[in-house]
Amino acid sequence: MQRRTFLKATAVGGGVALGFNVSRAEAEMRELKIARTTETRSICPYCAVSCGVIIHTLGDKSKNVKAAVVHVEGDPDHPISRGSLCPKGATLKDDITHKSRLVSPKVRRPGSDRWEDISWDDAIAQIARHIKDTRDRTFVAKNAKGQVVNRTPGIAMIGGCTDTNEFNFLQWKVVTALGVPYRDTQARV
Amino acid sequence: MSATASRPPADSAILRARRSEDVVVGDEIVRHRLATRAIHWTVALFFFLALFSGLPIWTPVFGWMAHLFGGLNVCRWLHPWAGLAFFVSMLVMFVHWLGEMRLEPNDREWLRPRKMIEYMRYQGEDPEVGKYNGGQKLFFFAAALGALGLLLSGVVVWFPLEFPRIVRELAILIHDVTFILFVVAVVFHIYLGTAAEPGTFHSMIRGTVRKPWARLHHPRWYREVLGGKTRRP
Amino acid sequence: MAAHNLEIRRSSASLWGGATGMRQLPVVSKFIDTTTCIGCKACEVACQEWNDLGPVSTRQTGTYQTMPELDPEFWNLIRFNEQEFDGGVVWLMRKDQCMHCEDPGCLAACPAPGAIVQYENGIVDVNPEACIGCGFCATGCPFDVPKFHAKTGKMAKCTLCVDRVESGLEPACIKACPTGCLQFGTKDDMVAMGHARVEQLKANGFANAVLYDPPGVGGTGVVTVLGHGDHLEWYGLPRDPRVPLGVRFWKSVLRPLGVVAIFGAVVGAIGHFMYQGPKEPPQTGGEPTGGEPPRTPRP
Amino acid sequence: MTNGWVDIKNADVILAMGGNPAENHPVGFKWFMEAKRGRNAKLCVVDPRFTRTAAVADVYAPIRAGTDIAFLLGLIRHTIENKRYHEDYVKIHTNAPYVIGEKFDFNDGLFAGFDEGKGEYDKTLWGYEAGAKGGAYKVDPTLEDPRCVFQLLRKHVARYTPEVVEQVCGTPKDKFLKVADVVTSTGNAERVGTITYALGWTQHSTGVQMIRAAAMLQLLLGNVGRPGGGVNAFRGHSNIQGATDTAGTFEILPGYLKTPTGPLTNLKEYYESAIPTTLNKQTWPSMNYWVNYPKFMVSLLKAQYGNAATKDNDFGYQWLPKVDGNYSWMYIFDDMYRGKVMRAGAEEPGPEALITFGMNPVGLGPNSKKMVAALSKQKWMVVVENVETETAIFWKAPKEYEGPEPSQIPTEVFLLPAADFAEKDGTFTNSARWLQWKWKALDPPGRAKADQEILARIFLAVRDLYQKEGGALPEQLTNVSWSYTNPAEPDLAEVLKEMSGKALADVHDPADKAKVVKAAGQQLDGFGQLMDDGTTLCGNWLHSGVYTEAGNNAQRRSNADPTGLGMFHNWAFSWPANRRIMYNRASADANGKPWDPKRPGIYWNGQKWVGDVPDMKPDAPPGTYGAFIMLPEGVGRLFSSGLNDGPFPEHYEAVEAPIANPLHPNVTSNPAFKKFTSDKDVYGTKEEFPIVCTTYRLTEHFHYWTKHQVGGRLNELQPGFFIEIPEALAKEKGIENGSQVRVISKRGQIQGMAMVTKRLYPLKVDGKELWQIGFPIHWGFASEPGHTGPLANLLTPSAGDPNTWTPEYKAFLVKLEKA
Repeated sequence: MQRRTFLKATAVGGGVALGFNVSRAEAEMRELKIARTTETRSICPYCAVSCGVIIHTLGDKSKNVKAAVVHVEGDPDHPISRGSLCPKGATLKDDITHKSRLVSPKVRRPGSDRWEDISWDDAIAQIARHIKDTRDRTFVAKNAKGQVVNRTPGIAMIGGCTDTNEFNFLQWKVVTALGVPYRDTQARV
Repeated sequence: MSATASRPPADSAILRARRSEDVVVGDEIVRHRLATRAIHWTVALFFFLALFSGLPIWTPVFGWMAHLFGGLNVCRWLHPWAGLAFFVSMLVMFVHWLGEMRLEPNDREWLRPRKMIEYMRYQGEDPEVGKYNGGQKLFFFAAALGALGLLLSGVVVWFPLEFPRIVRELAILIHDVTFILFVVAVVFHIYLGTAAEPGTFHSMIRGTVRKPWARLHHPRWYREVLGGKTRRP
Repeated sequence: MAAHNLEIRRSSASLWGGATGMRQLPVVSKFIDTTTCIGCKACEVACQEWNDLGPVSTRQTGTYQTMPELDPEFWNLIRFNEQEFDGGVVWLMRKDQCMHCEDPGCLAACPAPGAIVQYENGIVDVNPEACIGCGFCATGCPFDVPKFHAKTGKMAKCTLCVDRVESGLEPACIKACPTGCLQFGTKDDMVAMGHARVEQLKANGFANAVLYDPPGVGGTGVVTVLGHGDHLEWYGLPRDPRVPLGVRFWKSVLRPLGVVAIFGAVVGAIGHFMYQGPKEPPQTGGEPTGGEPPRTPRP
Repeated sequence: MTNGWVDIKNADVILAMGGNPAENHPVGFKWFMEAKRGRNAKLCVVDPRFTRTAAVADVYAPIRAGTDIAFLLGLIRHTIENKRYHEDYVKIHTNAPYVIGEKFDFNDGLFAGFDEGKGEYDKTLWGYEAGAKGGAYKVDPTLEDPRCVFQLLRKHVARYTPEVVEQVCGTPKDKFLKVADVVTSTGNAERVGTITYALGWTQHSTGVQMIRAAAMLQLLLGNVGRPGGGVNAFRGHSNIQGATDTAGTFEILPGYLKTPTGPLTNLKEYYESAIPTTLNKQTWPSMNYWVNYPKFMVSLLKAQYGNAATKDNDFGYQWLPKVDGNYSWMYIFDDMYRGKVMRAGAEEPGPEALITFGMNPVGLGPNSKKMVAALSKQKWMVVVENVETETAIFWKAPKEYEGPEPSQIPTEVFLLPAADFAEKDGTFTNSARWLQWKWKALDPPGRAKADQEILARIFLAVRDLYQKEGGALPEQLTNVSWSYTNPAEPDLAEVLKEMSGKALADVHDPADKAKVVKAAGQQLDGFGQLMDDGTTLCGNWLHSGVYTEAGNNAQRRSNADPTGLGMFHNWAFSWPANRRIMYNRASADANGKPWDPKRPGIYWNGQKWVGDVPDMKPDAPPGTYGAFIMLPEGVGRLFSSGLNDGPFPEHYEAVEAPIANPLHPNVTSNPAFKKFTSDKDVYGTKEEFPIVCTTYRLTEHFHYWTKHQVGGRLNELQPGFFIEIPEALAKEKGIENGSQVRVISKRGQIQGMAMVTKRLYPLKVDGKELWQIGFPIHWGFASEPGHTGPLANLLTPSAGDPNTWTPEYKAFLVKLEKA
């Protein structure tokens, strides 16, 4: 990654300059907060301009480091965004780190007015059971005209516009595997 | 107390001076009782606190003074509080002394520069000078007015962001001008009260003056005290 | 707080200017083209994020503007203004931040040595180590930029991302700007770019387009292209900003005079004493009869 | 987008209409400003509001929400009547010379073939006139035949004079003429103009025809296919383009192949229905690229069913679910709400469960009360999200949403924590069709997981159940190819390889059968190598070539731009075939010379087409094929029988119409529009609700997403909901800026802070003064505390376009009062 090298070079250059006046510089300079962070290239998850962003994380990806986002800014190499970002892109750090991120699976039981915690294994097992029950119950092998249609009208599946192409393809595979005809994305609305 | 009783006679004047003024005790006259002196020195203390914490903010020439208090940041914090305390003690002093500071007709002479020059040249003495001469009274009122000016402008400077720009600019100007005049006046006040007029400093320390001093500087007061006309218990 | 690649050109409350070195650096400047600004506020949050400012508490009051004024935790504010013009409306947005004046009023007013510095490249910065939070800089600033931070007791304002600039990067706001209405470079380049844009605007019917680089403060480290230069008030810009006369007066006249006056008083007193001596009563004792004038010792 | 973001800098004129790009795509908007600065381009903005885009425009014209077709047809009329069209272009690259059959006509707001009962057109009446020779079609190169498309169009738009535009749109005539003058200045070889739009066109009951009108205008001006030209849709979500390309919607399979319907019982019937017949075999024959359809389809079926797909079993075609009727957004929730629906003549159940990945239907669907009511009838629901959205907590929606008490809601809701964009890798496809890889920066927080892992685990668990227990058609699941190294956590690079396509057996050169182009197991170079015999596998033919033997092309990062036109062929991968400008053959004239030598898209160098990746057979000399290779005519359609509501656009009022249609009062709204009829679907009249209302986004927030960020800076920039009200209307109603007002539609009411503004003003429409107000979406009842607000969609109707079934969010009727 070219930019990272560049920044390292800057840091080293700075260190040389620092040699002349170590005490003052150490005590007084405003340190560049991304001088030694790890840079990862990414794409902004908001609109479809798809600006390039660089995510600066804590540490150098060593085994003993838990990466955390220090800073996010535009990727100057990106031909469309050329380093710039809109206010949403400029606050991507908030999007990754904000306190209302969901961190564990939850379930709301029928008639309940609250969430309960649930393990991943239980959640997956219960969802799979629901899918099978609904599919088996509502499956239409042939329509009223006797044509083979093999569809599951009991389930609707939506989403994908904020996720990768690869996820979307997997989603299409699963939707098709389940015979779900009701599917849609943000593209419609 | 035996220790007190065994002191030389001069001490009796000092003892008397703790409570009352304008009385003759032996060779001495009590000029400033303890309360007066305490008030005066309180004012002086806060004045110097404000002065020395303000000077380094005022100009880097006096920047070294900031170290007396632990740095400029401390000065920034201390100066307004010291100033406020200075003003409050000044107010007390003002009330305390106001009765004795009434301007009399001959005091108005002091408003003329010629009079001041004569005074400094030890000329044109006026036999009708009472306990305080016109210069002292003027200084008293000027100091009170100056303290008020410093307070008002000081409050603006203290909380600069609460006031409109023009007020802030004026306040800094007023604070500076007032302060410069004040300091010049205080320099002369100190000089006159110490080196220039021996005995004066003593009066503000121990409360008493010798009779010749009184006769020299405040002849009418001297006559009145001796004549028992003026007495403050 | 000299950033290590940057020499200081001028420092507040220093008798001789406070320059720290001889390196000559090109003066840098921001360029703002209000005619291509869409008020998206990317610069606002890029500044917030880079400088780790905030959170600030805002509320909807019926405007697109984030808050009424700059804030110690908000150094970069787009000012929105709707005006009727030529039978329609114009919606003007101007990025408000420290202008990094060539002749900074804040620095002139600042009483704390080194609390406000101007680097060789023209950046005007507040050094929180030295700042005493007196707010004089706010009085000195003709653009009303420095703000007092209650939590730190220091003044705060745009640093022109001096930490980035001295590392060879551009300020965060400039980098973020999506439309390119913000640019960064040497002052000479930015002024040239500004004049070129003004010419283009004039050719396109903006007869009153101007480049705002007010000479009263020696020019600014932020040059601004305005489509309606005849209505500076629409942008919230002063017509002829200067370091306030009061600041100039008390800094350049009153204070030296005051120092002279104070020392003069002391010297005067000493001189008087040397010339005149103390005023003392005659050494002859005894009760005076009263009424007769005291004798004055004569030299 | 037909072109790219950076390409906008090549435009001389930009018409931004049906969108507010400065607000919604600020970084893309950079290239608008670059055009203005760099080539003194003129930006025209036509919008109901004086927007952020208008603030930097050269020309702004106000317009009544929903009347864009009248404006655009006015521009087309201006173009034709003032001879400002690019005649050479129109003659070779459009169907202007084609003669239309006698059955087509247009009377009093209705095209031929309207069936009142069904509310549908018989589109077969809109065909071309057959030519003298069989299989060919009649054309008049002089454009003078009264039945040729050009003359029919001229007649059709003749009504849209500047005066009528003013009467319908409320746009003052001088403003309209200013825009017309600037926009039509590009109808020649020397100048190019682009038109950009977004949901301001899509989200109308006439949305598709608005876009069509723009495309027609661009064809007439000769701007399609040229650098700096095109019709550019600015898409709103990071991968909304990719999700569409990858068949996120019910009617398509990946790569815009058609979802099979009930009557198409085998592949043969399916092909017959899906592949258009080549129309133009005479001059400029069409490549009709869809003749390759079977290659794409079989390769897709091989990706889905692997070895289970064989030639003998139609490659598993029978396992694909077939549709009967409509399963799109508004139908999903209508069917869910009603619980049943008629399909192929019999009743079928509606959905009883919803699985949603990163989507918040309660927030974004029209008619929020109906959304909540529909979800309250489900048996179960799975919400995979970053945050607790309105959808996740629909069961505790505030009382104004009129949902049942939680105790009365039987839905079991699973809320699964998903990774954010930075916490997983993979590609997004941007609006310009670039697939760009992003790298993973850090792990998801807490126990959150990447979406693909959640999806895979659910799928594997269901498949296990079927393998163990059997059930309804288990083969539909068990035959699915899921051959990832780690099936529970598929590596997205492996998935991208599968989408890009590989050889299952040796692929031979069609010209030289002995030559092996790709050995079995190798990644294919592009869709040109796909086979219809089951020897290739490809998850999406459009993506073919993104992952070749050379590696992952979505990761390419060279921003070299030798042409200076902003194409960047070595940056990432652009579908199809790394082409950067669609229809780029139209950037050159009949001889293959670029219209503008300074801005060539492609040109013929004597042996082949060079420049951009040609949208043409690379070695087919000029004159061999028409420029529009995907169309059976081979030329751009000024007249099209493909849409459900007319071969030409026509001005219709919104479903909730503020006035009777001035052009044909008997047919006020789009006769073919889709309108729902449940008890929750109610519509207001202009008498009761006299004000036109529109909804929009703000640049400071993203959809219903960023409001959740606790301590987020965007909530500082736009802290709360507001309603923009014209100054004069506010004065009339005594409304102060910053005071509370209520906006009421037939479906609900919302309260918010009034933002009184000069940027909206009354329009004189059909002789009367008409007010427009508007408010941003973004807020809802699930937000960072202190930043909640009403859902804009409490007021919007479930009614929409007859082609896309997109709801009409952008123009509906309300009344306004002080709160």
